[in-house]
Amino acid sequence: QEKGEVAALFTGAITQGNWDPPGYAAFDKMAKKYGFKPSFIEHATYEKAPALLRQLASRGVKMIICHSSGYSAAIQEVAKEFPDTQFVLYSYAASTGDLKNYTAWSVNWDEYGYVQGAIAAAASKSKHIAIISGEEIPSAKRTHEYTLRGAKALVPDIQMDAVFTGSFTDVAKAKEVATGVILRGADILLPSSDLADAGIQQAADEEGAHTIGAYMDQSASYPNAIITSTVLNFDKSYDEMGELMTEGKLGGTIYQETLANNGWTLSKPFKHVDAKVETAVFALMDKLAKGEMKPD
Amino acid sequence: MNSIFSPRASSVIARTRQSISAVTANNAFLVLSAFASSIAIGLFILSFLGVAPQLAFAVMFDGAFGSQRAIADTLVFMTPRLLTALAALVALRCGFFNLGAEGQLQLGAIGAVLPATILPASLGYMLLPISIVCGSLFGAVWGLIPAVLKLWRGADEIIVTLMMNFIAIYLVKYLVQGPLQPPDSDFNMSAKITDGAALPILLSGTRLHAGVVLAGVVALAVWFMLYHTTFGVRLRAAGLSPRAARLQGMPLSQLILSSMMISGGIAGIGGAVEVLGVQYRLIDGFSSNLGFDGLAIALLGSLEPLGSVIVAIYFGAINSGTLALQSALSIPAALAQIMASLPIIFLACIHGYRFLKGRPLWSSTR
Amino acid sequence: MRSRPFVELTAVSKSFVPGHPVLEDITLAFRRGEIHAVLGENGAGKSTLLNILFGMHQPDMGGILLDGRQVVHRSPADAISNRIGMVHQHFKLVASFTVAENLRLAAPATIRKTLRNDADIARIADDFGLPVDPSTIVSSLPLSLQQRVEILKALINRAELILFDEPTTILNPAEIDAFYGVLTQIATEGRAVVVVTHHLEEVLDHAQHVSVIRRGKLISSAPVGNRKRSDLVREIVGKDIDLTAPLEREGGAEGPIELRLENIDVAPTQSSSGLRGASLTLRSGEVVGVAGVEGNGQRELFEVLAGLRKPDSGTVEARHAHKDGRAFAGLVPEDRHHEGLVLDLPVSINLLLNKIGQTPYAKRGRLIHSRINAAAEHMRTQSDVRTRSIHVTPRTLSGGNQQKIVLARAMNEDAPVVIVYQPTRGLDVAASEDVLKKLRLAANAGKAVLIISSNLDEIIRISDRIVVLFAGRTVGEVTSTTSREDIGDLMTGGRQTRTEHRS
Amino acid sequence: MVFDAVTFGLFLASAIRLAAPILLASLGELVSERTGVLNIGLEGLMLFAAFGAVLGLQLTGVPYAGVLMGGLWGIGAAAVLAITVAVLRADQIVVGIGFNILALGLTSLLRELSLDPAYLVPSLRAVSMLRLPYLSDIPVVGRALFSQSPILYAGVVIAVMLWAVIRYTRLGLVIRSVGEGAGAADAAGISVTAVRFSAILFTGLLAGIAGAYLTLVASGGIFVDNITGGRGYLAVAVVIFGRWNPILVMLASVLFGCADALQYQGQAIGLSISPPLLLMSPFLLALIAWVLLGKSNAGPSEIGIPFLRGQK
Ligand SMILES: Nc1ncnc2c1ncn2[C@@H]1O[C@H](COP(=O)(O)OP(=O)(O)OP(=O)(O)O)[C@@H](O)[C@H]1O
Ligand SMILES: Nc1ncnc2c1ncn2[C@@H]1O[C@H](COP(=O)(O)OP(=O)(O)OP(=O)(O)O)[C@@H](O)[C@H]1O
Ligand SMILES: [Mg+2]
Ligand SMILES: [Mg+2]
Repeated sequence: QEKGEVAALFTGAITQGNWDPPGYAAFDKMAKKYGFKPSFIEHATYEKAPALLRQLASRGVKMIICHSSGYSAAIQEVAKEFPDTQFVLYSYAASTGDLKNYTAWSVNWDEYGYVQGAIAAAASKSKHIAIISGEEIPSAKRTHEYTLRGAKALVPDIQMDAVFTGSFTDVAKAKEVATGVILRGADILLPSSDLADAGIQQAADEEGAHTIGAYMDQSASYPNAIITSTVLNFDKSYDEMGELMTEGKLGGTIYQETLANNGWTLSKPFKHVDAKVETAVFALMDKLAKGEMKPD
Repeated sequence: MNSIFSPRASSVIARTRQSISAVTANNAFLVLSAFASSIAIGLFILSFLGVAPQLAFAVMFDGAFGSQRAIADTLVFMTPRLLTALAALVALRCGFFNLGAEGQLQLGAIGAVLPATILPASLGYMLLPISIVCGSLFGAVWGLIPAVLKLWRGADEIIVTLMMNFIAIYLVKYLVQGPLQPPDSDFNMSAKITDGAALPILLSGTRLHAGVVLAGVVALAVWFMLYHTTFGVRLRAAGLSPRAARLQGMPLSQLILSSMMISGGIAGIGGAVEVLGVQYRLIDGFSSNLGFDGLAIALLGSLEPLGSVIVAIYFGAINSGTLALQSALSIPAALAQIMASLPIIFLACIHGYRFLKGRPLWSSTR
Repeated sequence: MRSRPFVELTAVSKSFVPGHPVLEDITLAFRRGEIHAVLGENGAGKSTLLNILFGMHQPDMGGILLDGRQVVHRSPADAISNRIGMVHQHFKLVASFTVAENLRLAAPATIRKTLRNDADIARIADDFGLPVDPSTIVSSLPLSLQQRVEILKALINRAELILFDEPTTILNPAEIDAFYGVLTQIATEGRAVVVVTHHLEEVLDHAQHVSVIRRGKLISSAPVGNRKRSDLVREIVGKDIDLTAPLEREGGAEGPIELRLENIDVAPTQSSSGLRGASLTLRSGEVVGVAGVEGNGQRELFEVLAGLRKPDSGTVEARHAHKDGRAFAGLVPEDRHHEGLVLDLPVSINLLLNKIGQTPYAKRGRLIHSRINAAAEHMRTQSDVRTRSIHVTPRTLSGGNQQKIVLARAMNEDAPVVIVYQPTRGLDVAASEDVLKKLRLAANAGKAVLIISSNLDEIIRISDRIVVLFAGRTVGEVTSTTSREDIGDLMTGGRQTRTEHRS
Repeated sequence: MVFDAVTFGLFLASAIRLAAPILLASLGELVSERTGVLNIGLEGLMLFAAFGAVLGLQLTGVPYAGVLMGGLWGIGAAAVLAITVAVLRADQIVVGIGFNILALGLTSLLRELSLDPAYLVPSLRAVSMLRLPYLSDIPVVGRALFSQSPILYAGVVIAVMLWAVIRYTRLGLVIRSVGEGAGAADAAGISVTAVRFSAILFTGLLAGIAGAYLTLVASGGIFVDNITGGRGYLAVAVVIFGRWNPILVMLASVLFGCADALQYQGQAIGLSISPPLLLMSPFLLALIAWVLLGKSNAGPSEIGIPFLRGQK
């Protein structure tokens, strides 16, 4: 392991949900491939993040990857004290604050939202869809907005319910909320509340509505509900981190993860819907990828 | 008259007080063994998870006390907990069961972040005292509410303070999601505080901020207040025996109000210190149960400022030690929770058992 | 030969703290048909003895024989099933329950059936000669009736041995007579009765057997026969004390009026008549006794005098008053544990609780411990409070010593007035005598002393003037030379309209 | 969107479902508190049981076996509380706080050791709803009230039974006496320790079923860390709010459920109030109501106080 140590911080557990586990898997794969010694920290709350980052950096960890946008404040605070350590953030970052040792892989959530809105609108028979999120964080609010735009792009008179449950872990509440919106007429749900998504999937399953899986292909878990899943290409992003690190090229940049650069995609084939939905959506994605169209 | 003091508060103080009044070698041994056995159980679980206990202990100790940085971390984790413990202690010693340190701390954080982000940077280092005082005021007002409700409507303080914790937590959530969130934010948090408002770092290369000194000063002040001022004696008398205190003409309502104001104010300083010394902004979920930790610390520290300092250091060390475990050995964070909770339970049992066996000598004040 | 004992204690020893025995090698027998009195100083171990019989404490050595057979009482449940009942000094009743609920709670399964409805309970109570309304909430009953419920509990449980811990401290003279009537009745029905008391007359008048304990050791246990009061005192205290000698009165010159109450009204409550136009005056240099049956406004009178409550109407005039209007007076409240002392603060602070914020004990809000300690030490020596140090808490002191602290504080007050309420309740003979002497000396030295007590004897012994409180009114004022019977008559409303109902 | 009858029906159904775990837990807590034990550890009990229920489901595949396991885990966890609090006389609030932290850590650790990674657990209709014939066809409220989980119906029955038991039976008298005057109960030959011990176990059972409801009914068989999310604390508040009366406690938990449901329905129909403020509303509401209700909120007088024989 002469390449040194890399570490990753997760807000939850690497064995739970659909955000941390695939992230951890990609991280582990990357470390093995590039010969780093991997270590990771679960339940790294934002409160403790500065301390953790300092501990890792002062131990000589070469690269510290933070698997959530909420760590950016902590990185900006700590990175300047440890110029020899590379800090990396995955998810979303608006700026790296002129730091030479802070790099971000920022998913284009606008595009992401736009596409999932489009799928939902195209698939909806009742012209009524819903997005259910956990905590009301800036990226989620923005996603709501772009989801609605995407939906309207395909079905101008679509109705969209947007609900924040206030928790990324409360499965029961998410399920309750989902049941509520289904009974009010929504037939396509967009779960985006992390661990609590399980509740939304079940509600859809039980009430006969459909959903889109988030971040990874979840169709095996909820075959009756899921039309398709958005799949973040964690492997690609993490691999880039490893590569740039090895080459000493990390620093100061924000890499956008988009459809165009294969930063994320959709799982195929679509289920439970007409084939023309799939065609329409992929046509839209194509335009987005080619830059012929902007998500707004 | 008696109704503004809960018998359970008096009973808790009396029991906790009396068990310390006979601190013996034997007693100290039991307390130490509660901590030691908690660590031992933690290490046992680790060995079950395949980590050699010696290694784990070494990593943990190293992470808590092994270096300047480690000690600094321990102290930084200790600071807000010591402050909430002192807050709980002041209220309890006056017979008011304040379970609301959590909420008062949240308000303190709000109070500190407002001047620290809004006032002009030209105020320079004046911003720091302004922010701390403002945080402490917010906490004090939040602490006064349950006291006023109790005196005015006889509302049970346990339920009121519990509810107000939730209200405060959602208030912070609301603020960092809306009014206080700067436009280009990545997360639910306020803008960064102005440099002049930040607590100075005491030891460069560590995150040891001046808040720890502040906490120490508050602990000293609380101790002085309790044992060396008229107000302190009155407060203790009222807490232990409101009827006797009243008969000697002590103004009970005033005592309750002042002690809750002080209690809230101290918890508020706790929140301010977290904002001005650690997070540099108001951030959603910044307090992982600091308030309840504080209450437990105060009770385990026998409602004594010095005792609280010692127990708070243990809590700080467990936090930094298990953090080191996490970062060095990728041990689940759950272990920290287990190791922090066990001494609470063990110590409570020891206190209780000694009470049952009538050693030290006392029966309840009821 | 007398009957064989029902219950025996054989060589019982008990200590709570190793090396400090509370009871040493006590062997005692309790026979059916007998009232057995147990006497001793405060802290002698009387309550501990009863508690061991009732299973509240376990003896370290020795044991209990029941009809000659060895039994072990691990808990009150064991004692109850062995037909032992106990009426504790502080009643063991659920205050928020009705009388009926309390009786049902205590009754064993076999008997419970007969207690299903309140009417049955009322009938059973009547049959025992202890009538009480089963549907009343216990906390609203006067103490004497609560005690009746306790006795009923024991009787309904078919207790054959009933233990009473200081049962008469809360009763007035008439009630005491009635109480012993009940005890005698119970005993003659073939039960055994044990009574702990500090009042020797009761023993001489009503008990058949008397045992004396001093510092945990049995001094004597013999039939009362024609033993004399002074014999008992000597056995209890270990030396002679003359309890009948009048307390020396000096001066007697009429001092200025320190305190005047006029036409005070306080609304009645369930357990008290409140005050109705009560008036009295108090001059320096005199002791005024307020005699009366508890519940006739005593509590309210004390609270008004102490500034704890405002009267509904009427005036309180004090020659010396605090800034907040309270009369400037030293106070000895009725309940020393909860009102007199802060049991868990040091003796030194307790001694100076009333002055703690004043010069010279504090300066600009800051305590001056050296002065506090010096003054407290002085007071301790003066008042002969027996404690290891002024830094221990009063919780560990005996009742007599606790009372000395409360009294010392009240006297130390530069206040010209001392108001004491039931100052000797629960104190042993020597300690009571001590308290009375101190109060008399204070008056002799020029203070105005007001003593509210239901113990007529002590009032007669100490007072210059006696005011009787009945149904919230101050009825008649007499001197200490008035006969006991006449005052007793006043106390029960005898000279008032006889039709008026006792509250 | 108007708040029509259909919306109201949905709202009510939702409120009741959200109230169910709170109801069960608070009924359990009520019994403890009636014997003088303030069980802050309720949150931890629920959490342990929530985990146990899912483990039971994973082991047996039978939903009701999971519920049973939840109940048993609740009792088992409660036994720890009972030993510390009822036998060793440890301070109830301190132990409760410690216990909740312990539960958080231990369940998370146990989950990693023993549960299938949660994201692989398929959607299970763990415990299905019971649709009562005829009644559930009543317009507007029919489905809301009569198409719920059998566990909820059991909760309602338990509430009524508790009310009757506490009020009318010997057992109730004993429970109340221990909470109102432990010394008196002891002197009457009742074992305060045993009564409190059993009461805490009963609390464990109901908190266990509440935890099982949360995972097996409300979350479809999934356990995630801290899945109780403060419901235990809320249930403690509900008991006090419902003045230690099972019927009032039932109504109070529905009230909390309503406030909870309102905030989601409100968002869905586009009420433009910030979610945190809506989330805050049940607590604010409860606080205001509590203050307005005023003085007569004294609970069992022994609450929170460990029993010592011979104490004055
Ligand atoms: N629970 C206890 N723990 C420790 N010591 C005790 C306890 N109860 C009593 N004692 C000790 O036992 C001694 C005897 O107490 P006890 O209550 O039997 O006295 P008593 O004779 O009833 O006094 P009194 O006349 O004041 O009622 C006390 O002086 C005290 O030192
Ligand atoms: N735990 C204890 N440790 C030391 N002394 C005790 C303890 N409990 C009781 N005592 C002492 O035992 C003695 C007798 O106790 P008891 O309960 O009979 O009080 P008391 O003096 O009779 O008070 P009262 O009659 O007003 O209730 C008292 O002197 C009391 O101080
Ligand atoms: Mg006694
Ligand atoms: Mg006594």
